[in-house]
Amino acid sequence: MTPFLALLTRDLRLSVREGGGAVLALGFFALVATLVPLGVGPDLNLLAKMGGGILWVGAALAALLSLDRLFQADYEDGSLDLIALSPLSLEGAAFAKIAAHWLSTGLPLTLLSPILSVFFGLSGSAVIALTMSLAIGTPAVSAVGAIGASLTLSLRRGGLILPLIVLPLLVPAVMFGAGMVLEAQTGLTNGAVGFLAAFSLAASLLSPFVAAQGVRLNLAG
Amino acid sequence: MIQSLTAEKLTVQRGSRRLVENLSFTVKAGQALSLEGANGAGKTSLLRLIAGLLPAGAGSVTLHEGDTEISEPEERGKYVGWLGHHDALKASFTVSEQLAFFSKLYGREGDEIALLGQVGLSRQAELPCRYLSAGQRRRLALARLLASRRPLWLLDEPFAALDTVGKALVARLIALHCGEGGLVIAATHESLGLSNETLRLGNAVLKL
Amino acid sequence: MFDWLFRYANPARFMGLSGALLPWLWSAALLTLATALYLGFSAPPDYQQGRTVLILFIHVPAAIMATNVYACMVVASLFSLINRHILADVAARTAAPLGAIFTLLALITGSLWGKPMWGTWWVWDGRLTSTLVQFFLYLGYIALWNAIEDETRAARICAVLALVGAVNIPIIKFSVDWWATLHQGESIMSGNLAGPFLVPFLVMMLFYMLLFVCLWLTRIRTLILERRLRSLMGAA
Amino acid sequence: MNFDLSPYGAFIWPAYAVSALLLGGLTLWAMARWRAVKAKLATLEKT
Repeated sequence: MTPFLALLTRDLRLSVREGGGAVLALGFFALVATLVPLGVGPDLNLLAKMGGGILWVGAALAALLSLDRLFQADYEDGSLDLIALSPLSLEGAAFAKIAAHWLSTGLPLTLLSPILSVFFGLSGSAVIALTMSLAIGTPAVSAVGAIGASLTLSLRRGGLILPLIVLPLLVPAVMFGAGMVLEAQTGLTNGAVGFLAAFSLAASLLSPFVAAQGVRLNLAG
Repeated sequence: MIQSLTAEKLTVQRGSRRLVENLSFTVKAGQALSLEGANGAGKTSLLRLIAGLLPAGAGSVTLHEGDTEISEPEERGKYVGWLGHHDALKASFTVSEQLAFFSKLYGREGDEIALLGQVGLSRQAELPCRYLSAGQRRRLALARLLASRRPLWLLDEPFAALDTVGKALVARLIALHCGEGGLVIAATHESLGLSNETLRLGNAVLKL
Repeated sequence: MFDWLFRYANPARFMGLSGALLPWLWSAALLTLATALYLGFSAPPDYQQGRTVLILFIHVPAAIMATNVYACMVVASLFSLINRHILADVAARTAAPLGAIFTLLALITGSLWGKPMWGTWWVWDGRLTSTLVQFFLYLGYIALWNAIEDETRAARICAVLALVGAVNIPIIKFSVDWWATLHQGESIMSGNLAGPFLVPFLVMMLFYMLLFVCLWLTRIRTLILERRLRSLMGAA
Repeated sequence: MNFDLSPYGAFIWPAYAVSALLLGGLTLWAMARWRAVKAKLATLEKT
């Protein structure tokens, strides 16, 4: 097995075993999808209008929840030094970690979203648009989040600072993602898919390099 | 195989603090260098610098392998077997899973069972790391160091948390590694059990 | 007053007793399942719901177990806090995932019943909403258990959470009912199982209880053996 | 027994399928864990 796959599978295993990853994010996402209707009221027509945006914000927040530990856990227990000295470059390591985070968080969130959209009474086409937009857009959340995680990995309160620096960067993903749901509901197309896909692709390709630099700086500190 | 490591006019800097200045030394294949010094003297930082994790404030560290010279920090790291302060263990991984991951990460697989036997952890192979004692965790870290099969060992307090038997094991492993032509640089309060030569610089003491 | 209980709370004694009981309990579970399925599929269609009553046969027991298992968990947590008994710790811990599965089943089967009957997969009705919240309580409890490394400490801390949940569940139920009536007015839950439906339902209910007891005992036994295994492997 | 569930078969069968899957899976998982720990204990006590 290549070092890349070794790191990827280890991170996947960790996310399943240590309550840090997949399950917590899913629970958080589901709770957001439950609490909003409880606050707004059970009017399914109103909920359907807001559903896309709320579920997208919920998914982005849920994915960020486990992101602060992406590098931090390995930094604190010394694993990150060993990873840095391994045959795998830090860029490769960052990419493996981003991929593992998406597989353990973004993908399950995407798969859960059609079930949660039942709470908002979304129509069939809107559910498909939401699921598709999350499938396209959540890699961007993992990728941009990884940059934030690499910058805050040595901070004690990194978990609080991370959303503050990452969420502004995720504005395009949330806007175009929720936009795809709106397009499905109204029938008007503005090409949100294209923008979302471009943003997600660019983020996924560039962020390993930036994140690796962040890790390097923190290891040297 | 690496013939020698040369440090020339090194400045070890952590943040804006200068810990060591103008330090030069050479370690040849088969030699063990022990770094001594008070807490905060920069032993760990020097080890991190040699590993290429910390950039040098000034000067250079070069590995000589045949005719090639390796001085690029990230390139240097690929020759380093690292034993740090922390044991780098995940609570939910079993001992053998933990070792297997690092073997794969370092591109070397196969003899995990033998390595666990060598450090005296055969019985704990299927035990999750959360149930290990501090000494057992240290032994697992040693097995990982062996699994990396790197020529240049950088050891930060290799005797910490170990009992007498464990300390003897470390000394034996170091002697074995040197015997096979490896290089060892260790920050420690105790003797490595090899013939040492002392070299004083600043408030850090280097023994060769 | 619990002397009789503590005589069996010794792990070794518990292993012996539960080991002797389990084969009988499993057989009884299988027998009731077969009977319940036979009776259920033989029952005539309801004049209003048609054959969707078949869903209620498995939905209602799941929903009842969702709360009963929580009650079991709370009792175990009490023993865990007061008597600090290892068996109580393990019992509370193992009950949670089982309860979560029953709750999830109640939600899924309920939704599958609601679609043909109400025309929608989900409504923000009081009972549905509080069941959903209950599911999250189980998840939180499980997550907390897994997050704390030291087992004894995890048991005490999670016991407190379970008790807080026990106090809060009626309040949640009340608030959700109040909220749903405030917004919606129509309360929909026709659980009037009568005549030919009562017997298959009761047999199915018995099956669910037997299954829970079997799984619970098996899980407790597994965790006790895992502890023994770890000490044999030289855990510190 | 009567297996003609029309017109609600599309809801009743999935309900039973999901229940069978989750409860059956839970049972199999619990038994597998039990057997695994029993087997490990047996090999360890032998040595």
